[in-house]
Amino acid sequence: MINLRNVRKFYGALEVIKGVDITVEDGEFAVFVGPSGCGKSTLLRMIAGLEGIDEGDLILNGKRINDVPPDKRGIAMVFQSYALYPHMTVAENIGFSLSLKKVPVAEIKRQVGDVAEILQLTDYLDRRPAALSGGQRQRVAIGRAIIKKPSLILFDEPLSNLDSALRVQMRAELQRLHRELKATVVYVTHDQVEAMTMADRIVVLNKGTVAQAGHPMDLYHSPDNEFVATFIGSPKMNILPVTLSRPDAGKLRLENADGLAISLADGGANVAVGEAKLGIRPEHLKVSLGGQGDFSAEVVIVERLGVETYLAVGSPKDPIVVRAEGDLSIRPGDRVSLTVDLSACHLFDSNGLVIRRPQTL
Amino acid sequence: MINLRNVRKFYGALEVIKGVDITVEDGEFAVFVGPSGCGKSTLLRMIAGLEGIDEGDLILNGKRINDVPPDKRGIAMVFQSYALYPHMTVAENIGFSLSLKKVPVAEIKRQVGDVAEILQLTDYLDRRPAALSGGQRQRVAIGRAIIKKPSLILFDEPLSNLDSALRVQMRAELQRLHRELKATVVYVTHDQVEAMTMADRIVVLNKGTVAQAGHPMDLYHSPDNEFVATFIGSPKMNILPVTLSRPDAGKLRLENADGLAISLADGGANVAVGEAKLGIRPEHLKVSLGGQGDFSAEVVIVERLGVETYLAVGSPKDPIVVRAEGDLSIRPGDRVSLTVDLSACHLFDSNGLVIRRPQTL
Amino acid sequence: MTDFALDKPGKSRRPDLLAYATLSLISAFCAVPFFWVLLASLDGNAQLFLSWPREWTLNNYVRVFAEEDGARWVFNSLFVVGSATLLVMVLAGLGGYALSRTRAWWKQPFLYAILLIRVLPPTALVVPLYKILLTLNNIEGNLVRIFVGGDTARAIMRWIGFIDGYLGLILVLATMQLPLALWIMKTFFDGLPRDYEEAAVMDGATMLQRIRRVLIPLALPGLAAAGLFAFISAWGDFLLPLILLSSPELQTLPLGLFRAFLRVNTIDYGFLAALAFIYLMPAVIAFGFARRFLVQTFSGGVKG
Amino acid sequence: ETIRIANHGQAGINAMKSTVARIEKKYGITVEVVEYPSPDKDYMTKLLTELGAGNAPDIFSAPTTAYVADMVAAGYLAPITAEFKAWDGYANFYDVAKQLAVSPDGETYVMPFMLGIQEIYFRRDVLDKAGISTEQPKDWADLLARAAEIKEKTGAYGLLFPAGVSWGTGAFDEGFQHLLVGSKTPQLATEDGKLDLTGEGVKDVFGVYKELIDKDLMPTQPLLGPEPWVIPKYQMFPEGRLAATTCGSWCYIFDWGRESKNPIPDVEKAVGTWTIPGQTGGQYVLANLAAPWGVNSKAENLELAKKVLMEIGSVETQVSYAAQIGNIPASKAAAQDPEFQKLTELLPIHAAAENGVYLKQAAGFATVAEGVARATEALLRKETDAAGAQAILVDYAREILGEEAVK
Amino acid sequence: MVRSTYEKRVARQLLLILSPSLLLLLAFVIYPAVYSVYLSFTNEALTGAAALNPRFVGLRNYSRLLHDAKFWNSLLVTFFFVVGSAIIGQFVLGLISAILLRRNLAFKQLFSSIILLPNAAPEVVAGFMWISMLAGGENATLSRIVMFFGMTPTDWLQTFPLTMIIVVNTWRGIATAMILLTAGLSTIPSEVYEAARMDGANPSQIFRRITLPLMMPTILLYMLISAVSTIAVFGLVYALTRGGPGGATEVISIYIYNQSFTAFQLGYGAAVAVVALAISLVLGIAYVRAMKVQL
Ligand SMILES: Nc1ncnc2c1ncn2[C@@H]1O[C@H](COP(=O)(O)OP(=O)(O)OP(=O)(O)O)[C@@H](O)[C@H]1O
Ligand SMILES: Nc1ncnc2c1ncn2[C@@H]1O[C@H](COP(=O)(O)OP(=O)(O)OP(=O)(O)O)[C@@H](O)[C@H]1O
Ligand SMILES: [Mg+2]
Ligand SMILES: [Mg+2]
Repeated sequence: MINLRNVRKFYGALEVIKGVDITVEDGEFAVFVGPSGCGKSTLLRMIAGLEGIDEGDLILNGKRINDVPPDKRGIAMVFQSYALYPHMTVAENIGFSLSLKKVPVAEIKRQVGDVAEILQLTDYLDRRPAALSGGQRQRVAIGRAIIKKPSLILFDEPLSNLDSALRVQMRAELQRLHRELKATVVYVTHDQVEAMTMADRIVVLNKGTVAQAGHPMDLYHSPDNEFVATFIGSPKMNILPVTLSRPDAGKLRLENADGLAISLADGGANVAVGEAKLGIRPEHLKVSLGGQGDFSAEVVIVERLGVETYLAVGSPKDPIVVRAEGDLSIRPGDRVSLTVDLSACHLFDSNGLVIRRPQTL
Repeated sequence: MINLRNVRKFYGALEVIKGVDITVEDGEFAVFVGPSGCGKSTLLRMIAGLEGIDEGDLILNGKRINDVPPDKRGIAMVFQSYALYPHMTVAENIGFSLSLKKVPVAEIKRQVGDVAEILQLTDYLDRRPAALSGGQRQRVAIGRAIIKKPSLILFDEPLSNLDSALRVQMRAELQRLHRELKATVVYVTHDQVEAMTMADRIVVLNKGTVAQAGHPMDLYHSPDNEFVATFIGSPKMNILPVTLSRPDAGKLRLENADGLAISLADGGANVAVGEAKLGIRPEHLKVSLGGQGDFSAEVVIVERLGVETYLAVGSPKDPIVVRAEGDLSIRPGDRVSLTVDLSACHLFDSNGLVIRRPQTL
Repeated sequence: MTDFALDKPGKSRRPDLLAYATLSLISAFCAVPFFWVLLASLDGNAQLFLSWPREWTLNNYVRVFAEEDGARWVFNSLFVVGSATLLVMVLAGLGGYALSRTRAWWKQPFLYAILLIRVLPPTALVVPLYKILLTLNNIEGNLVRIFVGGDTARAIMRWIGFIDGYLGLILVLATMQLPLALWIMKTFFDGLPRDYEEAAVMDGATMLQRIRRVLIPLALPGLAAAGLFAFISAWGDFLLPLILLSSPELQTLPLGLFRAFLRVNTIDYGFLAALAFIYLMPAVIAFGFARRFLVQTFSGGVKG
Repeated sequence: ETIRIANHGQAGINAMKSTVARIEKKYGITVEVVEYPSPDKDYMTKLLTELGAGNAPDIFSAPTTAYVADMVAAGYLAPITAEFKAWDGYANFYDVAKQLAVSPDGETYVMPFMLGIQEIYFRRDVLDKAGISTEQPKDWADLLARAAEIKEKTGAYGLLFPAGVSWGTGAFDEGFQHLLVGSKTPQLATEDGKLDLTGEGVKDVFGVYKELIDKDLMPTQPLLGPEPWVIPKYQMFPEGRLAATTCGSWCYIFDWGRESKNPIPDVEKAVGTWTIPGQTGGQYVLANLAAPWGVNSKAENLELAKKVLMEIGSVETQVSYAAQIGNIPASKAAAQDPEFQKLTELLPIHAAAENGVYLKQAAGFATVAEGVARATEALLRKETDAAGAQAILVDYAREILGEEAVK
Repeated sequence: MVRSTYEKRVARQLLLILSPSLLLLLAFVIYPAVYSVYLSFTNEALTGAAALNPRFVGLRNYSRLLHDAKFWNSLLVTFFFVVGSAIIGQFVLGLISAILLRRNLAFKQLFSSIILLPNAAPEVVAGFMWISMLAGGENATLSRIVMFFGMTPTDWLQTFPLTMIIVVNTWRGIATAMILLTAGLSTIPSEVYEAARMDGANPSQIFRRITLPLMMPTILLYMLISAVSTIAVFGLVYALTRGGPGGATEVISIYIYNQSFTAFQLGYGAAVAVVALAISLVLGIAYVRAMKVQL
């Protein structure tokens, strides 16, 4: 188990990690996501020991390891660029850490063999990294990590150099490995699809703080704030500025400039009236060409993918995105009616904090 | 209108473009897709005039332009890396081609202003490229292209350097521009989502030849061959090796090792029996936990994205991918039944050429 | 100016002709001076001036080795310059790495310093340099003499002495090449991702292990380039060996050349040219070997 | 015990071989010969650096007398007056040699075992053929007239005096001072050890150069190149394109004689010699110390080093040097040496050394030599006249030696 | 700024591995240089009375320097030498070679090998070769070439001494210039050239408006490095002309040598070296500042 307690990091005067608390349980696959520059790599490198921790505690299995040198922490790391040693064969790359410890050659060979078996690299042991495909290289990088039998493996955007097809395949492979090795994994990415599909626990970071942490589906279904709501889910959640009013006691009214007007039962919660934001995921808007809906808008862009169709409706500069199943033959310029699936909406206050989900209001 | 007639290109003895015929109509948005190394860039650069044409004709608006130098072809090009001149401001970058023609400074300024207006770059005209974001840089690159009022604009993977969020946004922007400028566009990418969402016409290239050309939905629904079938659509189409037999006249039987067994009416077409391949897109497999189906398989991976769930079933090494709507709570190890949507399947012979779609058999 | 490595449609060959003509001129400029050495060294009756040998002979070369201590000079030169080069590569490899990775305050001043040190003409340093070397040599000599006596001590000092010993010359030659080599290596390491080192750190490698097992193999092109420049420059140096060496056993090629200068009253150009040619070869060969590393190394950009 | 000897130039090393063996045997010591680079400048660079640092060999030579006084002033040389005078070879030395070895302070610091004696060598055959007198010229004017006549009648250059910077100390040693001793102000060193370079004689000597150069009697182009002696002496003179030149006693042997690469057939007949006439008459045979040897004042075993030096002064060594280099032994006794008698070309010159004159030495002569080289270089380049050349010399000496050292 | 123990250890280790280089430079370059500064305040000489009893003479060497026309001459000669060979000669020929050799020409390897050759020639050998090229009037190789084209030969080292050493040093340095500039050129993506061609730029416009400005950082740094190394060139000039004729090629390093080893005036020679170093330092720093050269 790894604990970060109120961890901070400064670059000069710039605070890049601003008091972060994170816990990752044994065997968990934890993913740190967040936009570029939010401090994911920094956090990971602090855990690895490659960056010093300026404040707070880093606790691995109950022991504070702030000042333990990287190689003594029992942590392995897989780099974004893989950082395979180009002058060593696959076997040498994997066995490098053992050879540093002067483990006998035969023993290294055996262990490398075992690891290669797991990673299906047995046929490539004598090759140099330059002669491997992207996916194979990554497996070597992982092999180099797991041969140390670490209690924790860190990954820093390990898939971002791969093309999308390979990325999908490697995602599956990583999950398989995680299951087989039963190792704790901390995985950094800025790709939310990766996060969603792989994580037992997602930690969403924003500007050096934790925006929300939890199970992927919790984040998807119950984001704590607008940041997480828009960050998780693709295409991202539409955020509509709305005005909240309470025309009658026990009733809440939700309106916007485009003619959207929804009444809700006010379940007694003390919701402040005034400016607010309504979050609706593209998949929670039903579209119809002629029929009735909560509001209507003009289609500006149609993206037909065959299996589904994305529509951008409303103003061209800041459109609302709608996702529809199947291959619709709507064209730009058409006017469509949209129905909001109220049960799946989110309401945020002007600071972006969730108010409570409308269906429970 | 641009025509390529039996165009060939050799690098030394290596033939990289093997007799390609392509037509792009005026005002069309044509996308060349294909895997890496298939010759997309080469083709584009031949059109631009940056590479010589070894054989065949290149015809622009009825005129053979094989030997016209690049700047005289009236074609503009946007490069993958944008290739902005780092030592010039945005205004200088955009106006460079005019300044080479000794257009008066005031006139350059006016035209650059107009272009910047269209591209929303007016505020950045005095910056150097290094001080721009990825999206802005791209707009500058486009500005540099359109100021020449070209009859044809070429794009070589213009989005591949951007992160995925920006990519989505720029896609929309490019389409908007295309509509506004009414220019003919040839756009190269290896990303099929880009191709699908932007193209009026897709040209799928494979190893220096045209695998298929047509409207995106045609390619999606009626691929000519296995290559196009698997290349278009994401996640890609599952290809199952099957054995075709004709147990009774007028009947075709389709079987595989996993217990799949489907009978089809043989619509009189002369389908050869024996080995064949059945192509089923992930979205055309219906999954159920207990119920009956065409065949059943064990789930190896579950990817839950909230709005949809991907399952990998069957052998871990070469699984069949299934796409299911919504958030299923199936776990790895579960056994599921799968039903094939026959009407959306494709049958390929052992050379990968489409046999005819099963529903029409 | 001409065109840029682009395949041009409409294949005009004229710019190519111009390019060949220009390159041929430059090459001729570069190559012509070498003809004299080559021809004169094979000429039984060589003069200072270029002439087609009337009698071709290898005799000049034979004499370098038979009549003179040519083999010894070659060995000494190779040994001294080779060791200095090796030392430069080691030190510059380590130092360049430190310079590239450090964030300490002394980084910039140090870089300026090693750049400007190169302004100092060696002639201005020779006398003080000689004095400090002599001091070191005397201290060392006394130490050695405590343990071993007379002739043994002298034999030892021939190897490790600072004056009239291999060590001193090696160290000084190496030092003179260090600034440029440090610069090259620093630039090279700047272009080498830190990921490799960090991966090695995670693998438990100490700083030395990291350098020896990961960085040096990765830095080989840079080291080759730095070593090449050091070798060629040290190889061509004659002032330092001239001042520092006396014993005949230690003489190097340039000194042999100086010695051959006035054999009797006349200058024996054939002999001189043969010696010059022998002197020339190792540097040329070194260039041949390391050439491909050069551009690779400097392509990281000459900037830091 | 070991004595270290600095030597340079293959000929010099060969000449010392038997001496070294003899010394080793006689004193039961090891003599280590350290070979220094040949060009004089490089030799001095190294030797002086070592002397300055106190690390030089025990015994070494100065490439020319001009360096000696300065080395004495710097305290590099050990005085050998007593040992030299007590040595049994002393008595046989020519007076001029003994006097040349005496430094301004009255002590002797170097072993004056070889003399360099220069004369004008001329192509008798060429002159005879052209009907030009081969008589000894009476004075400078006669000499110059003869040169002009040669030029006029044969088209060959009439006379060469070494000049220019690239000839090194030769411009002074092999030309300038030979004329100077016959001029109106025949000495440079004053009584108080200062240098007097402003004398009329100095200007007049430059005047001779000036005239030779201006009238194109002397080849100037080769002198401005590297190794300036090569073309005039080894090519033009044998070919007859240069009819007269100063040269040392070695010329009959090495430059054009039996040891030469480009010999003149029957050289002793074809080439005659004149002594250098005085400005207004007289004949001057200026003797010079050729590469005199001295003892390092910091030598570990001074006594031994001095003994070794005396060995170098022996007749045997002198003759060996004469045979190898063509200089003249300073000992009269050499005339009786059978080996020396074989060197027939040198015998008359050796005899003539009896009448040798010399230039009194003073500190700063090395500077004067360089100054003369620079001044004659300017003349070669036709940039100045005689007075200007003298000014160059005076300025250079002042600049280097300081106002106080130059009168 | 807080720093972890690990980071501190790394910083210490880095200093440690730099220290051997530092030590050597201190002992064999910096210390002699400082000692030279000390010498410049004395009348230390290699021979003569001053060698026996060197005296402290204060600023006398420096005041003498001010009135020493030869010193100013040598500064001027050095300036022309550096500008002529490093800034113009090597640079122009190096740039032309670098640009031409980027093209796919036959014999590319051969050309580049030949151009690299002079750099491999030791100074002494280079000296011999060029003496044979230049000295000896009509016999010189260059004279013969010139005569072949019907022009009148001359004694090159006498008639154009400074030009000739500039030519020779140019010859020697083309290789370095070519290597550095090739490297600089290779950092310019070919797409930029292609974009310029699409924009209609002709080759000379591409060179002036794209290549040259983009190469500027490389060029500026190259010029700094090559100027600095050219100031210290000694052996080549020494072998060719020893500073002559009449001081026409007496560059600063030769002048220092002549003062120290021909006139044997160590103190004065040191003063010259100190002033030369100071001038280079000031010019160097001014250049770095003005041109914003990235070290
Ligand atoms: N060495 C450094 N000095 C100063 N600031 C730094 C340094 N390294 C990182 N930063 C800053 O710290 C912040 C966090 O950087 P970090 O690399 O952790 O981001 P990230 O989340 O990994 O981003 P990405 O997804 O782009 O990799 C950034 O704003 C970055 O600019
Ligand atoms: N200059 C060249 N010399 C030899 N072969 C080349 C050259 N340029 C390209 N090729 C080869 O031509 C083929 C087509 O290259 P091209 O760049 O057109 O591919 P692409 O489809 O653009 O690939 P990518 O998606 O990776 O950009 C490749 O196999 C490539 O290796
Ligand atoms: Mg990161
Ligand atoms: Mg491409």
